Amino acid sequence: MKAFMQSLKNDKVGFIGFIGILLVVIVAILAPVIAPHSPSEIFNEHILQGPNAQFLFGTDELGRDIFSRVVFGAQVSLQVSLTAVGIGAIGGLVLGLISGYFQGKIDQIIMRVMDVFFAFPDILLALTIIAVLGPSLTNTMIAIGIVFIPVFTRLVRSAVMSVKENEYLTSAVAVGVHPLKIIAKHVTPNIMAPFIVQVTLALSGAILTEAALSFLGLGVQPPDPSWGVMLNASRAYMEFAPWTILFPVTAIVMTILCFNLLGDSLRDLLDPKLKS
Amino acid sequence: MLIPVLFGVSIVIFIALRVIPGDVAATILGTDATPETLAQLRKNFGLDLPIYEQYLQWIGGVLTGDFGESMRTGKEVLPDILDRFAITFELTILAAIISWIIAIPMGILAGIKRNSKTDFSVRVISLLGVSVPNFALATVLILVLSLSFSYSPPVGYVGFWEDPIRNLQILFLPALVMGTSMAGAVMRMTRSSILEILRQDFIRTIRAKGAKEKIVIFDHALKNAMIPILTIIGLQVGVLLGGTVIIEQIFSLPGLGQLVLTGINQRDFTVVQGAVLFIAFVFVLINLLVDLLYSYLDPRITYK
Amino acid sequence: MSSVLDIKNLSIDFASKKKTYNIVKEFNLRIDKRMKYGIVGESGSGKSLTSLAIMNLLPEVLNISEGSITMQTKEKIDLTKLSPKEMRKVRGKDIAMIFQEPMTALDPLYTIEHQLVEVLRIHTKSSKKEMSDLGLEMLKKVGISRPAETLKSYPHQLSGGMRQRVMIAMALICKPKLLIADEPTTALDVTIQAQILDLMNDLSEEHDTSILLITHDLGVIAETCDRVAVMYAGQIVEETTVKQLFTNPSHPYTKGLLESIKSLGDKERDLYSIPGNVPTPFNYQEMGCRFASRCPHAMSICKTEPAMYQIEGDHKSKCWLHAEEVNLNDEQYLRVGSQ
Amino acid sequence: MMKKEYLLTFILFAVVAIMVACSNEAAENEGTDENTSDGENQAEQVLKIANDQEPAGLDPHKTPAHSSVRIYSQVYSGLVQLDEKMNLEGDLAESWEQPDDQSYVFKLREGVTFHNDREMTAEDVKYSFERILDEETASHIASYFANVESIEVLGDYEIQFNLTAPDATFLSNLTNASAVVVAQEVVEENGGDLQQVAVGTGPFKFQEWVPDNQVVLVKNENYYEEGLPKLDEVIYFTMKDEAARMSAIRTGEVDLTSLTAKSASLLENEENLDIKNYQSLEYSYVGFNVNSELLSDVKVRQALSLATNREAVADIVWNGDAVVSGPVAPSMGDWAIDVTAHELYANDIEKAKQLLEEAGYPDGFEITITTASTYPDMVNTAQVLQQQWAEIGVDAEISQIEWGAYIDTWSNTSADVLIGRNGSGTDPDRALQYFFHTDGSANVWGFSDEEFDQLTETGETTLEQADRKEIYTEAQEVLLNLSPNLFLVSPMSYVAASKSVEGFTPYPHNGEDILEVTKQ
Repeated sequence: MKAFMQSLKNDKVGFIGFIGILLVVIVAILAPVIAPHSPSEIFNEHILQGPNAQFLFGTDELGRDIFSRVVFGAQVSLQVSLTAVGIGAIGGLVLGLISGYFQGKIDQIIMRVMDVFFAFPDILLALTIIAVLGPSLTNTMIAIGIVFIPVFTRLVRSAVMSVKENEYLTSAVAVGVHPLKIIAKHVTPNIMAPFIVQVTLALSGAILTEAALSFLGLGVQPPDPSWGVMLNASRAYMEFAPWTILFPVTAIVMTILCFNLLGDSLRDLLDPKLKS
Repeated sequence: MLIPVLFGVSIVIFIALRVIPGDVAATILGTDATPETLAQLRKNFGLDLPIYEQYLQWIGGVLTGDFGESMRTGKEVLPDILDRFAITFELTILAAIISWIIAIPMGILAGIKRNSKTDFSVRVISLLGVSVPNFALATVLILVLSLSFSYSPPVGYVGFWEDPIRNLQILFLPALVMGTSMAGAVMRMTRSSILEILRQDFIRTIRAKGAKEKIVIFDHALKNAMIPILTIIGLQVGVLLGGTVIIEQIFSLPGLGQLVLTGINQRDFTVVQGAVLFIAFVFVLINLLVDLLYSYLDPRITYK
Repeated sequence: MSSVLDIKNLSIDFASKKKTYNIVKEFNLRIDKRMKYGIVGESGSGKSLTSLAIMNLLPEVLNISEGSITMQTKEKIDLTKLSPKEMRKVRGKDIAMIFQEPMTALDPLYTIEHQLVEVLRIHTKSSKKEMSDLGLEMLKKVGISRPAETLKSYPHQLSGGMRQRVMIAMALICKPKLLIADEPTTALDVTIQAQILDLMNDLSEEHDTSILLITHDLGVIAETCDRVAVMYAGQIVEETTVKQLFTNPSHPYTKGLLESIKSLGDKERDLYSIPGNVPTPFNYQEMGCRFASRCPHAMSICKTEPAMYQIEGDHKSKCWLHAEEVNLNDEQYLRVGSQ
Repeated sequence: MMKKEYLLTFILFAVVAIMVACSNEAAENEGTDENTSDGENQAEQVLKIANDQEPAGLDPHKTPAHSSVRIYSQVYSGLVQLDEKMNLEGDLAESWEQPDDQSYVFKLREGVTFHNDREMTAEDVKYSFERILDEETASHIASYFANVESIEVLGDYEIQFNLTAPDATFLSNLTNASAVVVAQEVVEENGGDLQQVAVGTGPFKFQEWVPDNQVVLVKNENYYEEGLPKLDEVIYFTMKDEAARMSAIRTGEVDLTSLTAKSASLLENEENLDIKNYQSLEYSYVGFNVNSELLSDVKVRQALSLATNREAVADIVWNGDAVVSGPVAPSMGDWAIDVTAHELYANDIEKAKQLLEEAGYPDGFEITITTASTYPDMVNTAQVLQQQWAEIGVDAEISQIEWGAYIDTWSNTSADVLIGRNGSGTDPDRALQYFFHTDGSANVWGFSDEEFDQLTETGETTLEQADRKEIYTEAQEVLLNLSPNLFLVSPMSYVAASKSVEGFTPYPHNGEDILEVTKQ
């Protein structure tokens, strides 16, 4: 781990990404301390004001403090992406492990179901799931999570299958070690590298998906501020109030950029094929 | 592969639509609804039948090429889907081409100059495209172009074969927005594939032959890297096909995405079912095509 | 006799951000026309790097810091001073190379014909037909039984031996003055190894091509070469004719190597291997004689680097034992070696 | 190897073939590109309108959606219509009389032809209204004419409607854009459905509808009014995104488009644009499920009304361009009462708290406000109310749902508090009886009040205008006091028109009157 951090430090780009993410996490955790106002407090007299001393980033169409909303938005956006990716990754891990390890009929069934979900376009799938479950923050996270499951399942399954080819596993099975033990001990650590990379990339994907859902009116419920919701609302006002789009878009771009840079570097670091 | 997946998709979407609250009769009538007219309308659409019967009727029609009529507009579903698919498909292909034009050279450059300043800047620039949500980028583009250059894309879609220039004018901006958002992933894949390929022994062999770097990179490294790149392109074309919803709406393009979105909002079951099934069909087909392309590019793979 | 290749005082450095490490040092070598020259050494000794340096194909982090590589083409040229464009004209045409791993040395996506003819396309202006015919002829020469068919096939359809034959055909198709073969037989079955070596020998004689053979296998040297250089930790430690090397090995490292092969053939004895490990380039600097830590004859003077000493004729050894000015009874030369 | 290449070629070929086939189909629907591509040519009388919604179908008897009405109302005509001052005037009917309280006789214009050149006669009127009343049609306006007992053709140009009871709303219901005359043979040719075709007697002929793209109407040369319409062609483009509509109107790609108040204020300084506005017939409201335990208490509803600052809603949500409204929108003129003076509109927090205490909720309560994500104004209204109500201790959570689910929630009253917008029609009967009578079709709230029921029943059958006004004034008072809904504000509607458009004036009941419009 220490060595890993060291090599991450050596990779400047990855390190920038890591620091960026760390910053967003800190802002999210300390949101109540950092934000001067409640993110949903409406100041009737201050609608669409430009950045000033009282409202650092200006106010939005309902007279709410954009700075506070961006700060709390970090909380909401991170919560959405972490939970969604958590659902997708854990779901995919379990299904992929089962599918890849046991193969046969159960693999057939799982993979066919995954194919069905894979064949649905992402946004439409999320849209349908939210429509079925009813819109709420939790359901948005679940929907995005479900969208991610097939990707993770495929990834884990193929990794498990390639690990399973190894002779030491064959011998472990022959000796009579319990399959679960084998999975925990041998398979899981071996698939961690591609898995972690996929997770970082999915995290940024989740933020974007939430933004897209916000555009369709199915994102986070008002008055909660997610960056996607803010961005979508600002579209109507960006001409005379450019600050309404500037700050949330900067937040979203920087975060996604950092996730991607980190993901890329992790890929370079963890992929044995790219090691120099 | 094709049949069971499509069958699964048809069942999932059929059931999902009926689980979602609301139906087409209520959305059509709105505040003008009376219980009698609602009941009558549902009867007219066959929504009073048991679910399995509705499904059998629908899927039976689909199997004979009859996707039914839109419950809302009375338009035949299949011809509408095909018309719109032509647009969405063209948009997707243009977006893909734009992203390749951006991403592949950048990916190669970043791969060759790994860990240099060029590498860093190329990575950051191409990732910027992915980082901005499509709809924000699209709106900003529209606004800036109309304010600063008094330009807006021509209104009223025209097919490519009717007026290619006007058609491309209409599609360029949306394709650009989608292309930039896709470029990051393609760039990333190109870069890492090139990195991997350049490490291979045969690249040294080719250099030892006295080949120019141009031959090394384009004839050999890129061709080999194309295989993983193709995977991601295949996936992305599939994703794009369904991901045009937002772009189509912003740029007023009469594509499949809008059809599905309006269909879902209006609970136009026949339209949504037909369109989703069709999109899934195309998605599977594209994956098949990508598999075929693999075997064409890579003599080691034989496709059965 | 005129030399084909003359390497003088070659040094290869590895430059990291903080520090520069020397990897190959004071490398001298001369290959005459039709000579078959061998370089032998363990992996990590720098022998492959040297061959890459000749081709100017060193990885980016490595660079030639000193010395010259003179090649006799129409005129004498120093390869280290060539522009990339000029160097490309030499590669494949004047110097060709065969690599160790025939399984991965060919681009999997192109037919054998394409890859065979590619060299010709780069260096000549022949017509397609001529090139194709020449390719077919070369395949026949390297003993491929169904050359026409092989021409149209892809690398994965061929066996390792076949691929190495293709590599040889590819290397010799432009009739180069020098063929560098880097472990050409290591990855092959023993039965095929001999065939490939014979083939190389025969063809190089036919084409008047000199050979620089790089291997870790003294047996291969014995079978193929006229002269040999033994490399250890980035330096040549002994250089002589093959005959001399086997009859009169001088450097303790060479002796150790020979010992280890002998023990392979003799089941009665324990397998002999040189104790200790090959040092890494990171601590070359502080060492005198780089073999000292593993040398049974190590002395305190070995903390100072020995020069290349002439033993007799053109038999050279880089060991204090062969230094004329050394009085072995002198106290400073007391044995402090590991054994 | 060869086989593989063949297969690949085949698939590529198939894909191309599909694309060509698709585009050919699109090409068949040609005929518009000529005109659309030279929009610069001002001499051409072509009006381009950008719409925010795609028409939902063109059958006037089956489609109440505004996006459809604005189009088919140019193609079809009814018996009577409203002039700019909202007075009745003849359309297909030249004149009408009432032989008795329960019957109407209309004299039709002679020589009016359908767009298929067949003359329109009384038989067509009879057919059309019978089609509306036919259960199978499931027409949304069937309920307006539920009291039509019989329709008699008295001659080619004379027709009589017999009602079951006197109905003061009958004539005004006839002005509904859906109460129009269709041609029987066209209905029959199209399997009973007019969603994809439109053959009427109106000023414009339907030419083509390219889904999610455009609807093209062309001049009806045989329109019964000489010299009208002045335009040769009208093209409706579907442009759902406001940013795209703004851009298109700015750059002159379209001539006319509706906008939100905020966007309109941005365009006010544009040299080549005219911004027109009119008070809409709509009002926004908060609907209560009066059967829920909490909201069945009138004091709770009144408290919420008092806690609501309607002016703030108008300011924040509508950029100040909205007027406080009751159940009858102010743009209905005399019918609407002045609500601003009403005690429940006073935004009196203290009194609201007091009412809550009396109702047994001294510390307030928790509630969910449901709103439609499709309309930003509804979402914003919900957020403003959430904050306003918090002042009396009401802890509201917002649930925004998409349109299909919203309609479902509305019709099943599955939300306790629902934000919405109503179009109150052109007659107070619709605005009051239909929405709040115990048996009113749109009374989804479970509201029932005997006094109100009686008032609206009497209002419907009272023919004397002054009496009606009195009755409806009282009914509105009752409704406000009982607050089954909180009526909020009625917004202004905005239209941006290019300066080259002449003779265009929007009215509350007709936002797109283009009959006399010309292009310069």
